[in-house]
Amino acid sequence: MATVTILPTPLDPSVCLATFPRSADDTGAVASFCGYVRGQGISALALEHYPGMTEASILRTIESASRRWPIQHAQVVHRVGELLPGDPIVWVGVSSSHRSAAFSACEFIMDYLKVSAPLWKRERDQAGQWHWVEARDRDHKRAQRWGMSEHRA
Amino acid sequence: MATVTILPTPLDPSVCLATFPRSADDTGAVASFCGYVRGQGISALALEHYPGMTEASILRTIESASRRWPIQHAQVVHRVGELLPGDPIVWVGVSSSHRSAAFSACEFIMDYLKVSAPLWKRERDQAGQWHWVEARDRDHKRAQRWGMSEHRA
Amino acid sequence: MKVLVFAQLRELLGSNSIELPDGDCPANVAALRLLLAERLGDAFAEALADPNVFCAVDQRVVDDEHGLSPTQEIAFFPPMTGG
Amino acid sequence: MKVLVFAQLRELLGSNSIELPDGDCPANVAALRLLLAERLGDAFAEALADPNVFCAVDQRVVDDEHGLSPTQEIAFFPPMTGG
Repeated sequence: MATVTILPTPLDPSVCLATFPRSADDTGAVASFCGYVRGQGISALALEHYPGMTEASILRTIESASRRWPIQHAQVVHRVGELLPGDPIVWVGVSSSHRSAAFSACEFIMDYLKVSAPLWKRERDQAGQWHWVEARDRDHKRAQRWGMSEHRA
Repeated sequence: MATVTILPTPLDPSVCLATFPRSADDTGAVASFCGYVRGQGISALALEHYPGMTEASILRTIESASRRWPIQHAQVVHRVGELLPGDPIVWVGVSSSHRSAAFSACEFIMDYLKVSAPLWKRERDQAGQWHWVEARDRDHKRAQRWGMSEHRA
Repeated sequence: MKVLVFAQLRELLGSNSIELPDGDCPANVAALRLLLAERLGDAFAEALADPNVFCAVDQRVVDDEHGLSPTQEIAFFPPMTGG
Repeated sequence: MKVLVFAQLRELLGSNSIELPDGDCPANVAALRLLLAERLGDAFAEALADPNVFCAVDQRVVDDEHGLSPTQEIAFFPPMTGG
């Protein structure tokens, strides 16, 4: 089971976790991740997406994760629009019977989401100027270590 | 910064996450994990600890994680007492500037906690009989892959 | 046919899409890149020539040899920077 | 000196600690295991002889050669099963 939400309004990770579906019978582990805007030198962040493709691309990444690990449910909530330092940008939650599958799938989904989901960031510097964020080579290396063609995820 | 709590009352992971300390300036990532009681064949779980040593042992595990990865804050909350299927047993949260350190440290702390924190589980079967849970070889293998003497963590 | 553009390409173009006459459907993505570069000025042409600019057809990233038909949803965008 | 026991060992003993006269402090953990095995009956002796049973001195796991003094906090327990 997979849920993907592109959210133009504030994201509350604790609500995501509180409402994350679990089975009392066989959910033994929920791994989750939240990414936040860091304020170093920036006064705001703006995120743009490709409506339809962004959701489809993230769903394909979750399906890839499901084929690799026995996960029960995975959920991705990604902000778009304008954000401030300290604001949550993205939340990923994964449940499984056992912790290793939940951890691996959660990290895999984040790594792929960074390089394969159509989302683009601009930062506003302290002087009020907007700059597009360049894609990071480090992120591509992290995605590649999972051994999959990253842009076909 | 590290916080360790042994909790005899219900654990709410969403409250742990909501109150987890962050810096708007440089917290970019919070990885967290919650373990739950699975109901397969069991009607209850009871957890016993060694007051003082359990907390000290988990703190040493967090310190080991801090020496390996640039983490900002780590928090462990572990239940003791009697639990029912679906109840949260343990919550681990780790913050960092970047996601890879947060993920690795969170998984490391869980792996070590499983084998090096003085905590013991009993399960009550459907007939009402209590049985001690045997230590799992799998958990020791997972802890060993971090390349550290597990019981001296 | 309609071509969507995002992020830096959208900003350069001053619009989020380009409308081409239906008769103008190029055979593949490489031909579409050339057609758009010719019509839309140097700055946009240069951005589009960047090998890191992706093309998606029906919401999947494809390579330059991918064949096109007029009813497809086509988009160009720079490397993703989400998460 | 006081020796704490946990989990299965606590259940076998029917108590969470053993009090030894202060003059009885053995030289090391191995000697303490033997002393306790002699005094506390076969079932407990057998459980304590299991090489998987840990000894902690002042809240750190130690090996059988670790030396003891009467003021230390000493505990025996089976493999941990938390998390």
